[in-house]
Amino acid sequence: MNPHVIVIGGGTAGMEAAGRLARAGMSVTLIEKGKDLGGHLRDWYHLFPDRRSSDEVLEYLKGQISHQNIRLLTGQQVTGFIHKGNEFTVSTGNGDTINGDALLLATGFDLFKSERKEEYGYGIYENVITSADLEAMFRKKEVKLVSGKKPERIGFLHCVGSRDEKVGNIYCSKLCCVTAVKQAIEVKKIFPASKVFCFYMDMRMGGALYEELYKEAQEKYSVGFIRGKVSEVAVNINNRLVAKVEDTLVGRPLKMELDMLVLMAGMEMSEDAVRLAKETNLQMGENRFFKPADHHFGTNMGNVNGVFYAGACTAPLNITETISHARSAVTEIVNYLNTGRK
Amino acid sequence: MNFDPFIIPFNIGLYFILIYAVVRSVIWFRELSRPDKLRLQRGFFGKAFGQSLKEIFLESLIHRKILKSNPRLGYMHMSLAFGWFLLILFGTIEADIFGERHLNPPYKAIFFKFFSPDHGKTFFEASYAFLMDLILAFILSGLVLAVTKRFFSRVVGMKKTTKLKPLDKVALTSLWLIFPSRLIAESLTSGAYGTGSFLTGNLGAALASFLPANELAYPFWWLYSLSLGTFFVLLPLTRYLHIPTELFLIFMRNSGIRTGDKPGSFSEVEVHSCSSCGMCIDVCQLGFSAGIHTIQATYLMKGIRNSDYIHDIAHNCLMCGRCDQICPVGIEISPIRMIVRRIEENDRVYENSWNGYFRNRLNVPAPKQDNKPSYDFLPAPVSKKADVLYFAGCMTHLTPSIKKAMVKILDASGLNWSFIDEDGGACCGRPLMLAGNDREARELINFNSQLIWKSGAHTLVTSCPICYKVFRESYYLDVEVLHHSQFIKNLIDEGLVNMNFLQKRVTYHTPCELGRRSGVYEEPKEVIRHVATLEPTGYDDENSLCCGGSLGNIMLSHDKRRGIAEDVTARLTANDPDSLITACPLCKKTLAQATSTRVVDIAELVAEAIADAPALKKNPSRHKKKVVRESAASL
Amino acid sequence: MEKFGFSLTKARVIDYDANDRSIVSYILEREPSLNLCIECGCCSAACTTGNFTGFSLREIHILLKRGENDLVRQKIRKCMLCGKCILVCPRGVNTRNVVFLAKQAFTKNEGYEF
Amino acid sequence: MKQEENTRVWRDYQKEIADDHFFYVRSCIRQSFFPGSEQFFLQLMRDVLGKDVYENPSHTTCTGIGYHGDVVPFSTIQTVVARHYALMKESGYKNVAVSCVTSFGIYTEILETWKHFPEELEKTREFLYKATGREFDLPENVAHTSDIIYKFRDEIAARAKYPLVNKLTGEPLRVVEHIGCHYSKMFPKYGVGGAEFPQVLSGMVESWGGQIVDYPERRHCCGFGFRQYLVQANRGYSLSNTVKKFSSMKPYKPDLVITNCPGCNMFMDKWQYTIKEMEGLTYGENGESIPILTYEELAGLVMGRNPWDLGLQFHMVQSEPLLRKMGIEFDPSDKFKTKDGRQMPIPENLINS
Repeated sequence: MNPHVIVIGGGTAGMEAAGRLARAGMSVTLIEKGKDLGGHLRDWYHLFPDRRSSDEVLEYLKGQISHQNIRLLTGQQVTGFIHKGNEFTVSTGNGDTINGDALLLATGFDLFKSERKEEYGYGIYENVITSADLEAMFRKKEVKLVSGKKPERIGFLHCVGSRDEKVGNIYCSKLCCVTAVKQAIEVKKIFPASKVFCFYMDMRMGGALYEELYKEAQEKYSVGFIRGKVSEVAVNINNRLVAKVEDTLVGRPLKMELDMLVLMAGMEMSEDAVRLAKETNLQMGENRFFKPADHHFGTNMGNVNGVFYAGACTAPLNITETISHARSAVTEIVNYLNTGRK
Repeated sequence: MNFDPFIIPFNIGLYFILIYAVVRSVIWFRELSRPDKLRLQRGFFGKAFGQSLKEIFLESLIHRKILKSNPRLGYMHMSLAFGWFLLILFGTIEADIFGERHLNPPYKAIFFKFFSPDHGKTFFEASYAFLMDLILAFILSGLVLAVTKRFFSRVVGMKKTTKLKPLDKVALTSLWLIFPSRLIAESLTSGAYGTGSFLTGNLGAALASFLPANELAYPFWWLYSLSLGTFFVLLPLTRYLHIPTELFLIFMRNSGIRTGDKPGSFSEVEVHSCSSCGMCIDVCQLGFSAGIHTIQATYLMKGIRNSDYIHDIAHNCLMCGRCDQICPVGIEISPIRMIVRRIEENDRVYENSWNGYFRNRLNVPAPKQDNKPSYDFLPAPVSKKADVLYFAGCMTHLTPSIKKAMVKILDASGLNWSFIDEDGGACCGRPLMLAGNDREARELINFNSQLIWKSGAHTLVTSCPICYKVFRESYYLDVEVLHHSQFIKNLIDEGLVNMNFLQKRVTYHTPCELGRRSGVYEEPKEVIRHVATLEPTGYDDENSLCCGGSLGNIMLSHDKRRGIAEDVTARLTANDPDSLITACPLCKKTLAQATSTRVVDIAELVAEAIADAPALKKNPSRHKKKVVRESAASL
Repeated sequence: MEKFGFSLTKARVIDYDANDRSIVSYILEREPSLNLCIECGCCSAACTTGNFTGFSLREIHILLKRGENDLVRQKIRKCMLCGKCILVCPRGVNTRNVVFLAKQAFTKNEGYEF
Repeated sequence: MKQEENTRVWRDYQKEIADDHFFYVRSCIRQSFFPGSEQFFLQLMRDVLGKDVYENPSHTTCTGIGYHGDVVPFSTIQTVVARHYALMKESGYKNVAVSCVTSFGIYTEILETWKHFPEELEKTREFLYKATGREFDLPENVAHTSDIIYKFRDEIAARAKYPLVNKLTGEPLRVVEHIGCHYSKMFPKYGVGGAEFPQVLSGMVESWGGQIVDYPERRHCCGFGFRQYLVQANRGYSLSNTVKKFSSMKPYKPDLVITNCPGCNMFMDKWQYTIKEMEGLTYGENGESIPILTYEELAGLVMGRNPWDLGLQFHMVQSEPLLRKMGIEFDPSDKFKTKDGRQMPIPENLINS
């Protein structure tokens, strides 16, 4: 009977890993707390850097998990697991338990709750939205202000909830810069007459074709970039948002009215994963992501033998990196199972 | 019978154009500056008169310059110009010999066949008719070429030809109608009377065989006269005004008048002498390397003639001088373009009076006097005493390898030299002038001049041709200005530095500002031959290519500059040399970005070749030989 | 006002919406490459005038984009148009043409004596 | 601003305020700027609400202004505050009620310092003992007097004679509330509603029928800024802050400003005069200036006290226009008369009079 792997988390990493494991001859149980698979991918509209539709990647992943060796358990919340000998017993919300020879955690991430940065008025002032809200608007093909009018000036605020001591996330969430530039281009395409600004501390456009996207945003869509972290947002008498920032390259404060402000919320370890980690003493790094056994050759393993990690539960990763990380997890698991599970 | 109504349009046209030409010439003459007037008078009666006649014959009629560079285009122009001249000349003689009276009115000569249809029976008359037919055939052959050129310019070896205005098209068709209508008219008349030579006679006979030749001839005589008349009347509004104007231009130029940097009647004559022949289009690199086809010299001239908005045309040009070189009429294009650049952008440059007949002239209002200096932050100039000064210039500061090489060479020379802008002095002022800001440039020129005067040096060496040109032409210096290639050549001649021969095959790119703009072609090549084997590139001396990085063009985008540079390096390194040598830091930086071949300045090549042991102990002797200062096309 | 022994300090805030950006739009129409500026300051480092004074083309680009025209009008005259900044600009911005057009824009706007 | 949302934010900052047995610590400057306010607070608590508010006569200033003005070293101010706790201990009280926001900032800052750096606490105990021979305990509850008024705002609303409604138009008065920065910006958990959307003053205004104005510079500093103001060379900065704040609230046409700190009240009040003299600018309707009231004065007006007993005439900006709007009768003749009817000299350039 071929070994049985339990994959927790049905997002990009989980689906890719499950598909690969099944094809490697393993029997797989994929447990997803949501009612359907895809994780955050379902919320995105277009993906950087080439702005292809996210549905295409979702189709690919769906193709991966349509395999007889895979058993899907959706709508089930994992409450914990017991590790005795080489066996794992995973218990879920409605009480039933699943045994497996190896455990793959692909619990992904949560977006930082932007309301925690009160000074930006998310949830308090109209038209202050997060990048996820904007993606949802793109998907619904209905980007507009609460008043229904067309926005003339849109601001993107980088580093919301990341690189920020006050909210306990000093790490950089790596993908918000490129997401902001991508969204800036998409918004400008929808409202050609609008003017789009990005308020940044550093433009971290390190991935493949990111800098080209940045240049395209400047060249074709004349997106403006202002170096300075917005300190607070208010609303003026004609109900327009007023952002206060220091234009650090000029060394003077700047006040600007905006119709719409998009907060680029950073990635955090998902709360459920944190709870699970605490209960099953899986070590977490200072940034609350799973602590890899080794930063170079052991990012898929942690401190518990037989428990593997894949995707954004170890660090902020983009879709490409998540998929490759899932594939490396599968090789680690197959290797672990074939060599006597040490 | 010596009158017929059909000659009226011809007469109107002829007398109109003659009067117009005279009046126009008087206006142009009156507006010449005093010295230019004297030069012109001396030119008419001095040695220059013969030279002008020779040039009119060779250039205006034969179009020798076009023949040399593009035979088919040259033949077309020659046939039309020279052929028509011969037609008029021999027509007058024909009327004079065979007509009733000696001095006949012009229409008699032109329509001689009509007024003496049966002429041509005797042997002498027949041979003369044969000559007339020969000339007519000669013109018609050119005409055929002209028509094909209009539609398939490749036929005459031209990639692009000028786009024409509607009025130009009407004048062109009337010009094209003149000679065919003469041919048919003469043929029909000959056919009716059985006269005419090999062309008109045979064609006439053939037509007469199935057509009522005599009745049919009359309308063609009308067509002949009408087309001549329209052509003459429309001439001033079209580019064909260049025919009379060019004659006037040749006289003015040969008597020593130059464009200078202020508009005046000479520049206006030049602008109207442009025949829009389109030769400047093919040589322009913005055309064939950057896909910009709206700024070439012919459009600049046409823009000025029609007082269009030509700010962009004036500024979007590399100022490389290739079109100056090839213009068959010899118009000083770059100086005229500089005049337009100096005109304040917001002033109406030219009023359009009498809507075209008496074209406006370029007027440059006095620049708004703004006595606030721009560069008062420059410190009081102070410089070390030295015999030889080295001015690196802004661009050389960005190519430290040239700077290092020059320091090594200057040290090796053993001369008492000082590096006056070592920690980045003020700009030489030429980029400002190229953008039309002469007043600001003057401030920098004064600053640098004091720096140079105070050093008491006798020689100023600069490694940048852009600085070299402005030092020689716009600075009032009592020092000898040398480009570093000239300076190195002197060192070699005087044995102050000796170098071992590098086994390298190299090609040399002549920077525009050094070659065409300053006339320095040989010294750099001699220095190179001294150190490496120099191979020709096909783009040597006068027709060298511009690297694309020119400061002359303030508008050109980065990718277009790169496109030009890639095109140029591809051509200059076709024979895969070890390195591409140039003598300008800007050319080096621009070309180096566009090719994998090593691009090196002359100074670097020489520095590489300098034997490390100092050739001589410190030799304080001054320079013995003066460099002959070459005449340069003033800019 | 001497009466109080001190005066009201002028606000240093750049009020983006109250500023007039006609100068920068005049420039951008003719030289769109200004949009590519990432304000890295390489041009200011290479600047000939920058060698003598605090003239910084990077700062001028930003001030123009923010509409702080009064600050730029006097400063921009210090440029010698020598073109070094174009050669070093990593983004290929035609910085020399920006200065040239800015000077033009300032002369064309009535009321702005130059 | 979505109303229900910011109350959600407020719920995260629940603050436990004692309801009786207060050890009252006065403000050193409020007595001179707005003597009526503290008087009204004590009279309200003791006579109207029947609370036990003890004021030890030998308690001193907390030296806050000196500390922020870099005159008083940190250890000195810790010892002064410790002495007050000692007095409190001796008089058997556990809840301290601080009258001034700057002091409130000092008290909370020192409590936090002692929590994070216990050695500072030990040092202070030693200093106090050496200086005065006294021992002290930490207070169980630290409340600002505006917290207390906020806690009993409904009792005041029940006794309201003049609600915050504009009698001429019938609409609720538009009120700008300005919270002293040292109230909650330094330690959000010590303020009712946290730092961004504090509720302590807006809670009172809303329960007394007024309407809160949310303008962009709502959280901006009033202009006091200690070193900005105390050093004449910097005074221009202090003034420019207040100008920025008023020009931002002007479009909303506020009827009055309510503050809970003497510094804010004094500056927003006095600087309006200076701006009018210096720049000729006024921010109220038709050329008038905006009256600046403390929360006690406003509570007193709402409960129908005589405006002159509350000391409104001591402000730079006179509040007669406001009184007319609220329909409060007042006798202009005895505005500057003492309790026993003697006429005091009338100050010249009062605004809005």
